[in-house]
Amino acid sequence: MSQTPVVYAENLVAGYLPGINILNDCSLVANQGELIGIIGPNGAGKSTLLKSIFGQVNVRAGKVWLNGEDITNLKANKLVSKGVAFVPQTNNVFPSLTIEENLQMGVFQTPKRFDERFEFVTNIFPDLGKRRAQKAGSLSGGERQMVAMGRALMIDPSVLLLDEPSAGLSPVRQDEAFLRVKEVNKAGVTVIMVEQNARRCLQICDRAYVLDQGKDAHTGTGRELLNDPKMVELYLGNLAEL
Amino acid sequence: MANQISVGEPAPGCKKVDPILVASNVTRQFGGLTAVNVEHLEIPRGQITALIGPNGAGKTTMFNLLTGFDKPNTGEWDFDGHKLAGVASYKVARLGMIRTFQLTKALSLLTVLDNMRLGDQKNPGEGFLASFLRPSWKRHEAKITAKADELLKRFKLDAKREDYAAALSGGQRKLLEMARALMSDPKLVMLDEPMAGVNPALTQSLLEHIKGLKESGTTVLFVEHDMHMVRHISDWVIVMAEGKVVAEGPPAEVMKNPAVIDAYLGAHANSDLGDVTIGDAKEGN
Amino acid sequence: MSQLNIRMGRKAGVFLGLVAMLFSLLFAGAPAHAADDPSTYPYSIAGTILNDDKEVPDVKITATLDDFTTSVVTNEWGEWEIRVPKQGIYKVELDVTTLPAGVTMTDKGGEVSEADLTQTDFAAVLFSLGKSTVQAQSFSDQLLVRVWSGLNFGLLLAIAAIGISLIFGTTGLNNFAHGEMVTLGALFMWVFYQGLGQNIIVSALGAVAVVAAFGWAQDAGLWKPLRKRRMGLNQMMIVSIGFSIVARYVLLLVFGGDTKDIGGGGNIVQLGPIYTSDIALVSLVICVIILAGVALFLTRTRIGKATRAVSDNPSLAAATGIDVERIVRIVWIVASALTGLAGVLYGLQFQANWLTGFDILLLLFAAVTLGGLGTALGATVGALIIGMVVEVSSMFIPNELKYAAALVVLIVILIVRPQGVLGKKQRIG
Amino acid sequence: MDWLNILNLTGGELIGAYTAAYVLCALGLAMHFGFTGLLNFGQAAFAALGAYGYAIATLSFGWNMWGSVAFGLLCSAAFAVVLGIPTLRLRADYLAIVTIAAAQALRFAFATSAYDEVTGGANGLSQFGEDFYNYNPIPEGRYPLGALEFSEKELWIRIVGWSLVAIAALVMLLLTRSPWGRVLKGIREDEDAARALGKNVFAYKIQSLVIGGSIASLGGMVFVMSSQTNQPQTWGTNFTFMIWTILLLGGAATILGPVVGGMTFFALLMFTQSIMEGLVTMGWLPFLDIAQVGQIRFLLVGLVLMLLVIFRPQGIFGNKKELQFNG
Repeated sequence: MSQTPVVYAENLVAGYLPGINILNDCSLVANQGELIGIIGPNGAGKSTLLKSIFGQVNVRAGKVWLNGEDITNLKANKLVSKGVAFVPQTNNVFPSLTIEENLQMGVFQTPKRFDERFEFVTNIFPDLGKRRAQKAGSLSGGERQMVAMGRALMIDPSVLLLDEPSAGLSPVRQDEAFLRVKEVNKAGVTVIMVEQNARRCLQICDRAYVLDQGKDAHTGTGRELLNDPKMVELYLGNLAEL
Repeated sequence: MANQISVGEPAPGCKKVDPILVASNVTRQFGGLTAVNVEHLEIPRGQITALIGPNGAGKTTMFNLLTGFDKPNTGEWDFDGHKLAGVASYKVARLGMIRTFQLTKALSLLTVLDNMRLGDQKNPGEGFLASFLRPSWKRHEAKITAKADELLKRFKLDAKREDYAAALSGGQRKLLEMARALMSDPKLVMLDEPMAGVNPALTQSLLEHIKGLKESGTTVLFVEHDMHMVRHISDWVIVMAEGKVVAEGPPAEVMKNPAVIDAYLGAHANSDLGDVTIGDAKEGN
Repeated sequence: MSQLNIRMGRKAGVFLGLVAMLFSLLFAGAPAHAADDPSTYPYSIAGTILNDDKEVPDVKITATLDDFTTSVVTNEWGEWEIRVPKQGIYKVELDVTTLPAGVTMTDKGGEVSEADLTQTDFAAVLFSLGKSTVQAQSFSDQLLVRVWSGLNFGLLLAIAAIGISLIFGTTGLNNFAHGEMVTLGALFMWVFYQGLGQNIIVSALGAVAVVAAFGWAQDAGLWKPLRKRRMGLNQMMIVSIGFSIVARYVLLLVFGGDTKDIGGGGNIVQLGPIYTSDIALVSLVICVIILAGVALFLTRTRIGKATRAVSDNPSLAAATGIDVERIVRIVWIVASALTGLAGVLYGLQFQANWLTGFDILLLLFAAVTLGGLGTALGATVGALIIGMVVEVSSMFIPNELKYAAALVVLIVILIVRPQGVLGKKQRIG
Repeated sequence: MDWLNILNLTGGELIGAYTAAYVLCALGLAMHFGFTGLLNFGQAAFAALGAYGYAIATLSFGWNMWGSVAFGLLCSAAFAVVLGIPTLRLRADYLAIVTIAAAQALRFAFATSAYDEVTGGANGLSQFGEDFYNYNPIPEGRYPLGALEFSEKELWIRIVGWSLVAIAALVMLLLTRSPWGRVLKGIREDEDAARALGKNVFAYKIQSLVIGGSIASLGGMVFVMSSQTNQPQTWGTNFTFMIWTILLLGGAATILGPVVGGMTFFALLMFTQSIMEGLVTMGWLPFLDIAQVGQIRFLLVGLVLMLLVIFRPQGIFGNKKELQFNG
């Protein structure tokens, strides 16, 4: 690849408890404009991979590069000013703030850009513009997910990290969430998303990494993996053969 | 295919030949989200039952509800002839339904041995007045200490007997928590992710312990993500997704169930999001 | 009792103002008095006997502690002073037989009082003579007076309680040293206004600035390092208790144990059946303006919104790009300034000493807990409830129990609704 | 400076009746906080109830010593139950605020003139110790003890006070080493785990609150018995925080800790006070007068409390691993 990847996570080793590594030598590349999926069974280390890119888990070995710059273990507010946005899986809105205030927090470091970014975000999520004065705490799970994504987009990120955007949503809402993600990506934002719903994720993403026990076990385009019979085996073990 | 566990064909909520726990209409809502919505569920006595499902399926919430650590919005359940809805968690434990926790709750600043002794439920010395009369509990204490030592040996923790539980590794704490749960000879042991964080070297012995429980007549219900473990030891598998029971059956069969594959790999596999726009998704599904 | 009089009737107000002024004179002229007195005892108890604004001479006053007893009679200005050899709580009794004919105590049993010299070297003792000004009022008038006082006191409490609430919301700390910031505000108001003779507005601003600086220093020197060590919240709470004791006794050493009269009582203003002072009115207006200002700050400004965001979810705030430590620092400064202002206004209306803030600390906690921990609106509502309970309850129960009534209300509400009146359930843990 | 006198005074504090009273209260608090994890900031109320219960039973009911002691204990036990039922289910810092509020409210109630005839109002109660001193087997006279000298009454209250400390420590030792004490520690570590093992957490917490409160109420009785005066202002929050300092100084989850912590605390306090008074008299501290030295004493209490929690939360005797603040 001639072009410098937007995000390059190189052989990461990371974990929460001393002595226990969740990630073991895990790598990931995201190029400009790509929609990258991270899938794998529970406990494979998907969220941990995302959090170690965003400096929320201490990286014990390996490096994270952003456009060629070393951002390993950088603090969250530094990463935000470098254009990395992160949407956690749960508790991802400020419930006592209105939708508009939530979005304002997104541009906390550059308040002057609010109007311009607000327009961009409400183009993708028109509902947020219509209901700007509503408290985020009164929203449903799907609506909160929109607010959270909208807030992350406010900084005009060069890369957006999403931790299970479909979690806790009804099937219809899940589909809507995926399509929104696709739309955000089409607007030019590089997206790295962790997903539980592997099939949906694979349908929309350009490339995906399949994690197994803290390692990147497979990678390929979404379509290739979608039709790969090994996927079922990975998720459900060898159970089906018994 | 016939099995000895369910009455008739396995299906979500099917009747069991000899259930130890029968739950009906259990629902629990957090805000607007329905975390658990189980119409009917029976756990077979004397068997090892696995409760599986993707993240957020409501497995741990179900555990919390059944053991009195959380209060349901609706629902009733019956454990071994006792109505349990609304019963305090400690009373549930006293009836012989002992649980462990996903994040281990080893009592860090007690020794391993004291952790074990605390698992006993019949110690007269735990009464306030009796605690002054050492003779009244001395013999019982010796008895349960012997029992604790035996269990610690079985779980290969005997060398750590005098250490603070805080000094154990994550996997050892899991073992300690399980061993502690066995101190009171429970009828039903409920293990919440017993393998999470356990060193692979210990995995095999943990599996053996669980199998051993069944041999000694204890019913086991466990939540687990590790499918290898589920395959190895369970007699029956219950699959939850989005708060509901979506499939049940012997492990070999249940994994062929399309509902289970959907639950794990994502629903609506027949439509393709790559081809639809937002408007379609809203109306079409 | 004394705090109440000033707001209750003209006579009582003037009476108290005079007495208080006299005390400050007494203090300033302490060496002269000591020279008059052959005794060189280090501790003294003093007061002035007035009946209907007129001094009463030749009244016998006796102070007793264990086997020590001494008596004096009031001089022609009604003043008396007893010097005593050791610390302790003295029983002080006025000999009713020495009162002029027709003069009686206001309350039955009011001739016995006490002087607490355990912490200080000077104590003032008041005896109230003549008809009570309260009994003449009808029930509804009394209620109105009480509600007015409750509103006034509640608003004052609200300003300080918002300070506690902001700090709790952003850092999780139950700060037991908060009362000392109230004291600091009041005492520095005294320094600037009475001591340095500055104009009242300059003095108030100066005192608020001192407390704000203290808040900044506290966070920079103590709390931030402890947060960095990831100290548990309960542990920090105990540190704040220690800090409160240290701060309180430093204030005692620096300012002495006497009660400072800061505003001189102000001018009396009548609103229907309510007698109040211009200071109280202005204070009330300031409180309302400040509360509105805080509300605007929290809902309209970028920093205010970020403060609410940090209270909601600090880790998400950090992930959004907010510098959480900077917000916390700003919160400490703003909260301290508010609390200092509460101290200034309190001191102007009710006088102040080194224990002023400590005495109302639990009322502040009660207000914050009552409204729901960590929300500014909750703290305001809680403070108004507490202010009302304190003032209105004293119509029905003995005056000394009015603070107790507020605390009992706190306990009862926590039993019924642990999350507080406006609190959210998830905060209970 | 009179070093002999300073050492005498310091030594006197080691075995003083007040020291014994505080140690008893600290032992009770060790039961609450050290062994059960309860953040009780109202220990002064338990002591006050012991003191007032005794004095009121003697003076108002005319009961003898045994009846009065029983009544004092009963009052503090009742307080523990009434306070515990609503608050022990709430988060730890709620208990802290409720206990401190209840203690203050109680003190206001004792000090008010409304119940003057029973409580003595702001003046408190005095001369209720006749029956207690009737039990004194020591004949009248002055008794030297090393460099110190005591009257028969002073000796008697010290003997009784420290005997009570010994008995309370023994009881606590038996309790905490028993399976009952093990359950308490289990609750301190993790309430949910204890529940999952079938322990009635609430009942154990109430028991702990009552036992610790009863020990503190004995402390309150010893405290007022040495001077036979019981005044409401004694039982302020400073009293409670002094007990916390003693407990944290010695080590919260130990039995010996509160005992040695209390002795060390008062000996140190007296020692520094005497030295400072000496320096003031010699004119070395021109900015202080004698009265202020007494104030610095309290300042030091606060400072010690802060520094202990920050730098040595386990105290002198505590095992660092054994003490943790939950939260």
